[in-house]
Amino acid sequence: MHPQTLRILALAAALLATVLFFSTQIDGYLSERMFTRISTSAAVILPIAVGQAIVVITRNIDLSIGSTMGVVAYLTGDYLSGHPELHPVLVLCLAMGIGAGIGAINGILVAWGRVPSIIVTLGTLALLRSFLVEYSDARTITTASLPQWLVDLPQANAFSIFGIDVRVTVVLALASAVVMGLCLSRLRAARRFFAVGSNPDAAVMAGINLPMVTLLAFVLSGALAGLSGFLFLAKFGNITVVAGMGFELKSVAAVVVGGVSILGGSGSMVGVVIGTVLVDTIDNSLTRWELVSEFWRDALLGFLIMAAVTVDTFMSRQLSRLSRKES
Amino acid sequence: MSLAIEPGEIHAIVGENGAGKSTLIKIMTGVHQPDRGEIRVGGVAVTLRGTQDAQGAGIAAIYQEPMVFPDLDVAENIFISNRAESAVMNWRRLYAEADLLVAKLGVKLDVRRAASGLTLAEQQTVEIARALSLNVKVLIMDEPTASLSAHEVARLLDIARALRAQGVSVIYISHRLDEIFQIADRVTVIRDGSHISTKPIAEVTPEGLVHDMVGRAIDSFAVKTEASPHGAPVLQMQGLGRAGVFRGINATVHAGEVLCFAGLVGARRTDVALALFGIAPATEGEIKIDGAPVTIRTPAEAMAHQIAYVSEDRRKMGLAMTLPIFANISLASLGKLMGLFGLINAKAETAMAETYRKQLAIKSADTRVEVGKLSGGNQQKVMLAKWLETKPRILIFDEPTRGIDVGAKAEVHNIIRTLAGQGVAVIVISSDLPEVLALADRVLVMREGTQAGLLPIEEASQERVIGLAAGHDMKGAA
Amino acid sequence: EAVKATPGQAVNMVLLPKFLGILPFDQADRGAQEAAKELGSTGTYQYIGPTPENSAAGQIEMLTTATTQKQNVVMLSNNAGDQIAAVAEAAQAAGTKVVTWDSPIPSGKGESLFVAQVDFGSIGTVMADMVMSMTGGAGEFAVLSASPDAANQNAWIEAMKKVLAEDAKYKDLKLVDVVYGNDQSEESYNKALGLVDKYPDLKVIMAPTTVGIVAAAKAMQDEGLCEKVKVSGLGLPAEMVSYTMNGCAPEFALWSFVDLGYLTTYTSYLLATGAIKGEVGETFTAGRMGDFTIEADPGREGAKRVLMGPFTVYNKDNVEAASK
Amino acid sequence: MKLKSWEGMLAFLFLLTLVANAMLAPEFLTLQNQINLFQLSIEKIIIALVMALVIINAEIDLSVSSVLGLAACVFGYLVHIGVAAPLAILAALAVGPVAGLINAVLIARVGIPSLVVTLAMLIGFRGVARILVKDQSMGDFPQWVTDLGQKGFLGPIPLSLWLFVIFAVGLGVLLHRTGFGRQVVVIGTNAEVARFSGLDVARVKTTLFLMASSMAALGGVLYAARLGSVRGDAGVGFELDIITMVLLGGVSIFGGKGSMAGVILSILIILNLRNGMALTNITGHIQTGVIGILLIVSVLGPNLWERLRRG
Ligand SMILES: Nc1ncnc2c1ncn2[C@@H]1O[C@H](COP(=O)(O)OP(=O)(O)OP(=O)(O)O)[C@@H](O)[C@H]1O
Ligand SMILES: Nc1ncnc2c1ncn2[C@@H]1O[C@H](COP(=O)(O)OP(=O)(O)OP(=O)(O)O)[C@@H](O)[C@H]1O
Ligand SMILES: [Mg+2]
Ligand SMILES: [Mg+2]
Repeated sequence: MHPQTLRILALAAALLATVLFFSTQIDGYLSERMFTRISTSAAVILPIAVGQAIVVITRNIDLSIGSTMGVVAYLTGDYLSGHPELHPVLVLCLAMGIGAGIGAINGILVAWGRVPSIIVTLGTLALLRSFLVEYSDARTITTASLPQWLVDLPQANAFSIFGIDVRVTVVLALASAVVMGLCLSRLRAARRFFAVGSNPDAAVMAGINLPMVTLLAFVLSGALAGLSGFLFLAKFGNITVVAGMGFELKSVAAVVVGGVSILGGSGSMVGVVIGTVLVDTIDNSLTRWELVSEFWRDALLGFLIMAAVTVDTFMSRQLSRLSRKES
Repeated sequence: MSLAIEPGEIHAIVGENGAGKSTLIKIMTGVHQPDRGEIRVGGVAVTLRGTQDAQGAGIAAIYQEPMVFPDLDVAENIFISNRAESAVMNWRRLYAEADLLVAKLGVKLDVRRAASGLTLAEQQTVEIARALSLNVKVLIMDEPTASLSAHEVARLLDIARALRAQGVSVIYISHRLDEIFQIADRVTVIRDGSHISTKPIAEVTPEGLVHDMVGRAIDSFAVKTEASPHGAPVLQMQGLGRAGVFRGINATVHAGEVLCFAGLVGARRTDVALALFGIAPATEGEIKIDGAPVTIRTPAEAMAHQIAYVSEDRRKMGLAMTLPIFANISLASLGKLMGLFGLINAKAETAMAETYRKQLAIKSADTRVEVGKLSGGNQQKVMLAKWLETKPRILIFDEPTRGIDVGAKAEVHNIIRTLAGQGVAVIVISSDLPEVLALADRVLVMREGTQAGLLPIEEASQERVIGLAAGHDMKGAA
Repeated sequence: EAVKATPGQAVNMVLLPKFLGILPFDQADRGAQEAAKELGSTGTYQYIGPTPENSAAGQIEMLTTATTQKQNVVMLSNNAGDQIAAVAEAAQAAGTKVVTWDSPIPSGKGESLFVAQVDFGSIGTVMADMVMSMTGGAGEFAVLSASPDAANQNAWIEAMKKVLAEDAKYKDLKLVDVVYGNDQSEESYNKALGLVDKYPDLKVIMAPTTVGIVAAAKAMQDEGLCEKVKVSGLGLPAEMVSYTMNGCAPEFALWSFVDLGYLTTYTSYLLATGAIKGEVGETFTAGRMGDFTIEADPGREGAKRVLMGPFTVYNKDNVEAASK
Repeated sequence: MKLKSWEGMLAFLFLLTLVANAMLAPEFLTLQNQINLFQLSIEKIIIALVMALVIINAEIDLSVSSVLGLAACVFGYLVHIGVAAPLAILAALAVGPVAGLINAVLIARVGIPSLVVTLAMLIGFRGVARILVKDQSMGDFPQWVTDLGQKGFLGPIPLSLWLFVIFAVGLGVLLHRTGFGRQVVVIGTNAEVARFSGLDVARVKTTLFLMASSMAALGGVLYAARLGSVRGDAGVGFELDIITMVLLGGVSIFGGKGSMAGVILSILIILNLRNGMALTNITGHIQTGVIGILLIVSVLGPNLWERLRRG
C-alpha cells in the first residue's frame, strides 16, 4: 500500500479511537446534535486548514492566515452593512477575493521578493492586524447590520440523512476540501505544488515556473482564508478586531496532525479533513467532559495532539515497514 | 565560446573539472543567463530566460547532479515537465508510458514507488527517461554515466545513437574517454572556460585529447599501478547481511590491499558499505577487525575503529555545500582541533585545510570558498580530504572517481594506491570497470544483494566480472 | 465640601486601555477627551494601548515608558493583574500617578485610586438577580467569563458567589461551572454550546463580558435554544439589541464607558494638580457628573476607590433607545 | 560574504535608530531608559540568543514562551504554598530540562518535526501552568527576589542585564568558536552529511532543546522576579517576538546560516525601535506594524538591491 494511504488509515483510526473514548465518557455523545456541533465548528477551520496545507505542501507556511480571515470577515461585514442587497454568491466572491488579494501580496513577496514565507507572513500577520485596528476605528460589525440570509445561513440545512443534519456551511467547507483534493490529485497544474515542495531546485530545472506556483499557492490559501472569513462572519455575526486571532496556529495544528509533511512535498486533503476534525473533536469533547475541569483542558489538548502525532508517526512507520516486507 | 551542433550528431564536450562544461550547459538550458553572445536553435536566435524557454526551444538536459522529486512517484517524476500531457492527469496512462520508457532503458524500476530512497543510478535513470519523454531537438547529457555501471552505460549509448538516428542532436559530456570514442561524432575541448578545439572523433587520439584538456601531457593515464604487498587481515566480513537488503558477504581485506566491489546498479554494494560504517547496521553475520569481533551500530563507532566511508552522493551525504572548504575538511576530525572548553583551534584548522588544498590540488583561491561553488571534481577532492584527515586504517570509497576528470582520476588512483602502500585496507565500490581492474587486488562481484564471486585480480577480466554481475556466468557454468 | 478643579493647568495624561480596537475603550476615550477639553488642560492627552495579543506585556511596557516620559498621570484599565504592580509602584515613586479604571490592580499596590464603574459587590448581586428573574428563582446556571486572568471579571464572579452563598433567597440557584472564552467569538461560542451539552438542565448562561455575551446569545439563537437557555451578563446595547428583542438575552447590564472615561479624567486631573490628595473621605466635583467621594474599596484591602455607578439594566423596553 | 553585508546593514540600521531616537525623544539617552529598554524584554532577548542556535540547527522551538510561563507559575505556586524561595527557584529552573527533554526525545529520537512537537507543547505546557495557578495571581515573593529582578546588581545594572551580556558573549563563542557550534551549523546545513561524518546528530539536537527550555525556565524566574507576581498567561505570545528577533538577525529559517552578532544587533534594533516609538507616543498596533514591515523589508531590500545590481 502507498505510504500516504497508510497515513490516512492511521489517522482515521486515531479519530475513531477518540470518538469511541469520548462516547464512553460523555452522555449522549454519539448523537445528531453532537455531529452538528462538531461539524459546524470544524467547518470554520477547514478551509484555512486546506489553504494552509497547500502552502505547506509547497514548502512554505502561511502564518498570516488568521489575520487574513479576520480582515476578510470584517471588511465583508463592513461592506454588507452598506450594501445589504448584494447577492449571496457575490458576497462569497467578495470575501474570497479580498482573501486572494491578501494572499497575492504574500505570494509576490515570497515568490519574486525571495523572502522566506515565514518571514513574510510573520510580518503580514502583524501588519494586517494593525491595519484592521486602524481601519475599524473600534467599530464592531453586528448581526443587526448584516442581511438576514447571512445571519440564518449557519442554521440552514443542506440535507439530512438518518436524522443527521448537514448544514450548508459544512457543505461549503467540505466542498472546498473536496475540490482542492480533486485538483491536487488530478490536475497537472496542481501537481506542481508537490513538485515545488519536494525539490525546488529540481522544479526550476524541470521548467516549472516556481514563482508562479508559489504565488498560486498563496492566492489559494488567501482565498480559502476568505471562505473561512465568510463562514466566521456568518456564524458569529459580531466581528471585532480580534476575529481570527490564533487561527494560524490552529490551521498548522490541523495540517500537521493531518499528515501533511511540514517539510513540503507530501500531504492529502483527506488527511487534512481528518486532522481538522480530530483536533476539533478533541477540543470540543474536552469542554464537555465532566472529569476534566476547565483548567485541565489546554494541557490535555496539547498532550493529546502530541499523542496523536506520535501514534501516527509510529503506526505509519510500522505499517510501511510491514508493507515493504510483503512486497 | 562558439560551438555549432549539427542535427543528428553526437557531440562530446570534454574538459577538466571546473573547465566550465556544466556552466555552459546551464546557459544553454536557460538556468543561467549569458553575459554576452547568443544562442541559435535551427538558425533562429533565442533568448532563454528560464528553463521553460529552453524546453520551448526544444532543448532538454540531464544534469550532472540528478534532480528528482523525492515525494513524487517515479512515473510522475518522469512526466513532470512534459507539456504534451493533458491538463487532467490520466494516472493509468501515465504509469503505462512510464513503464515503457523505463523498460526501454533496460532498468527494473517500479514506476509507482516514490522517488525518495532511489539510488543515484536509479535517479539518473529517471532523469534520462524524463528527457526522452520530451520531444527534443537538442538533448544535453552532463555526465549521465558517472554513476552507471557497464551494463546501463551500454544501454544509454544505444539510446543516444537511436536519438541521433531520429535527427536529434546530442551533446554528451563525460570524463570517461572510452565512451567518447565509442559514441561521439565530434568532440570539443574546453579549458578554463574557453573553447580550445572541435574535431571529428576520427582525428583525435586519447593522448591528444587529454593534452588539449589539461594543456600538458599526462603520463600516469590509466596505467595500472603496482600492487603493494599485503599485510595482516584487517577487516573480515563473515556471512554479513542485513535483513531484506543483502546477505552472505564473506571477504577479508588485508592491510595494504585494495578490494573492489563490482556489480550492476542496485546490486546493494553501497548497503554493504553502509553496514560497515554503521549507518544501516548489519543484522546478520559478523564483522571482525584485527581478528576480534566488533559491533558497529553508528558511524561514530565505525570511526572509533578507524573506518572511513567516502560516500557516493556528495550533495546528500558528503559535503555541507554552503560551508567553506576548511569546515568540510575538518568535519570528521573536529575532536582533534578542539582545545579547552571545546574551542576550535582556527589556525590549526586552516593549516590542515591548506595542506590538503595543496596536496590534492583543489582548485580554489583559498579554503574559505564555499564548497558548493567548486566544480564536481574539486568537491570530490574536498570530501576525500575530510576522510584522509581521520587517518583511517580501513577506507571505503564509494564511486570515488564519479564525475572526476582524467587528470584528477589519476590523482585519486594514486592516492588510493599510496594509501594502500601505507598499509591501509581499502575497499573501492566502483561502477567503472576499467577502474576496478586498474585498482583492485581482488574483486568482489555482487548481484542482487548477494556475493556472486570473489576473484583475485589475475582471474578478473572484463567479461568475467560482467558475467558474474549479470548472472550469465552461472548459465555458462551450467 | 467638594473640591472643584481649577481649569487650565498643565497635566500630561495617558489613557491606557486593555487594548485598542474595541468599542468600550473607545467610548472611554471619548469621555476622557470631553473632560480634558472641559478642564482646559494645557498638558498633553494620549490615548495609547497595546495590541490584543500583547496586552499584559504591552501595558507594562507602556506604563514604564510613561514613567520615563514623566507623564503626570496614567489612567489604566489593568489587564496584567498584579504583574503590573511593581511597575506601577516605580511610576508612583518617580512622580507619575496611576489611576485605574474599569479594571483595578488586584492588590492595590502602586495604584493611587480606582475609579470603579460600579460597586463590585453589587455587580454580584445584580448578576444573581438577573439569573433569579430569568430562571424564575430556581435552577442551574453557568458563567462564561473572559479569561481566567481578567481581574475585574474574577472579582465580579467572586462577589456573585458570595452573594449566592450568603443570601437565602438564592438558595435554589446552582452555579454549575465557570468557563472561559478568552474574549474570542469563536471560543466563547463553542464554550457556550459546550455548557448546554454538559448540563442538560442549564437555564442561564451568565457572561460578564461583552464578547462572551454576544457569542453565547448567538449560539443559543443558532441552536434554537433561546426558549430553554437564556443568556445574560454585561453587554453593549448596540451589540445586544437583536438578542434582547428576540428573547435570547432578555436582560443584561452595563454602565456608560463614556462617563467612566470622563470621571476618570476628572479624578486624575484633580489628583495630579494636587487639588485632592487621594485620601479617603475627600470629596470632589467631576463636571457634569456631580460630586464624588473617595472611599475605601470594600473588595480590596487598603485600596481606595471612587465609585461611579449606577449601571443600567437593559431589557426590551430600553435597549433600542440605548443602542442608537 | 553576504552575511558580512547583512551585519553591516543591521549595524547601520541600529545607528540610524539610535540617532533618530536621541533626536526625537529627549528621555531616550537617560540611563534609566536604557536599562528599562532591556529590562522590559529581558526574558525574550535571552531566549532569542538560544533560539538563534536552534534555528541555525534547522529546528524551531515554539514552546519556549509556555515553558517560561510554566516555570514562572511553578515558582509562584511553590512560594504561594509556602515553599522557601530558593527551593522554589530551583524547582522552577528544573522545569527547563524536564520540558526540554520531552521536546528533545520526541524530536531527536522519535523523529517528529520540531515545529509539530513544540506547537503541541506550546499548548500543553501552558495548560500545565494553568492547572497550577488556575485563575489566580500569585505574588508576595520575598523582598530579595523582587529586588534581584528589579533593582541594580553591581551598580545600576540589574542582574538580568548582566546575564544577557554573559549569555550573548558565551553563546557567541559557543556558536562561532567551538566544536559544538560547528556541529550545530553543519547539522543545520545538512543533517545527513553530519550523520555520515560521524556526528551525533540526536545528541546535538537534544542539547539544543535542553538549552532552549532551560533558558526559557530561567526567563520564567526572571519574569516572576521582575514583575513580583505571576499569572497563567505569563509570557503568552513571546515566541513570535523571539523568532522575529532571530530572523531579522539574518539567521536563515532553513538552518545553517546566521551569526550571533547579527542576532544581537537585531535585538538592539527592535528594542530601540520599540522604545523610540513608545517615547514618541506611537501606539501599540502601529509599533507592531512597523516591526512587521521592518522584518519583511530587511530581507526584501537586499534581495531587490542584489537583483537591480545584477540588472
Ligand atoms: N555558483 C557559482 N558561483 C561561482 N562560481 C561557480 C559557481 N558554480 C560554478 N562555479 C565555478 O565555475 C567554474 C566552472 O564550473 P563547472 O561546474 O561548469 O565545471 P565543469 O566543467 O562542469 O566541471 P566538472 O567536470 O567537475 O563537473 C568552476 O571554476 C567553478 O568553481
Ligand atoms: N541516507 C541513507 N541512509 C541509509 N541508507 C541509504 C541512504 N541513502 C541510500 N541508502 C541506501 O543505499 C542504497 C544504494 O545503494 P545500493 O547498495 O542499493 O546499490 P549499489 O550497488 O551501491 O548501486 P550503485 O552504487 O551502483 O548505485 C539504497 O538502496 C538505500 O537503501
Ligand atoms: Mg560539471
Ligand atoms: Mg552505490
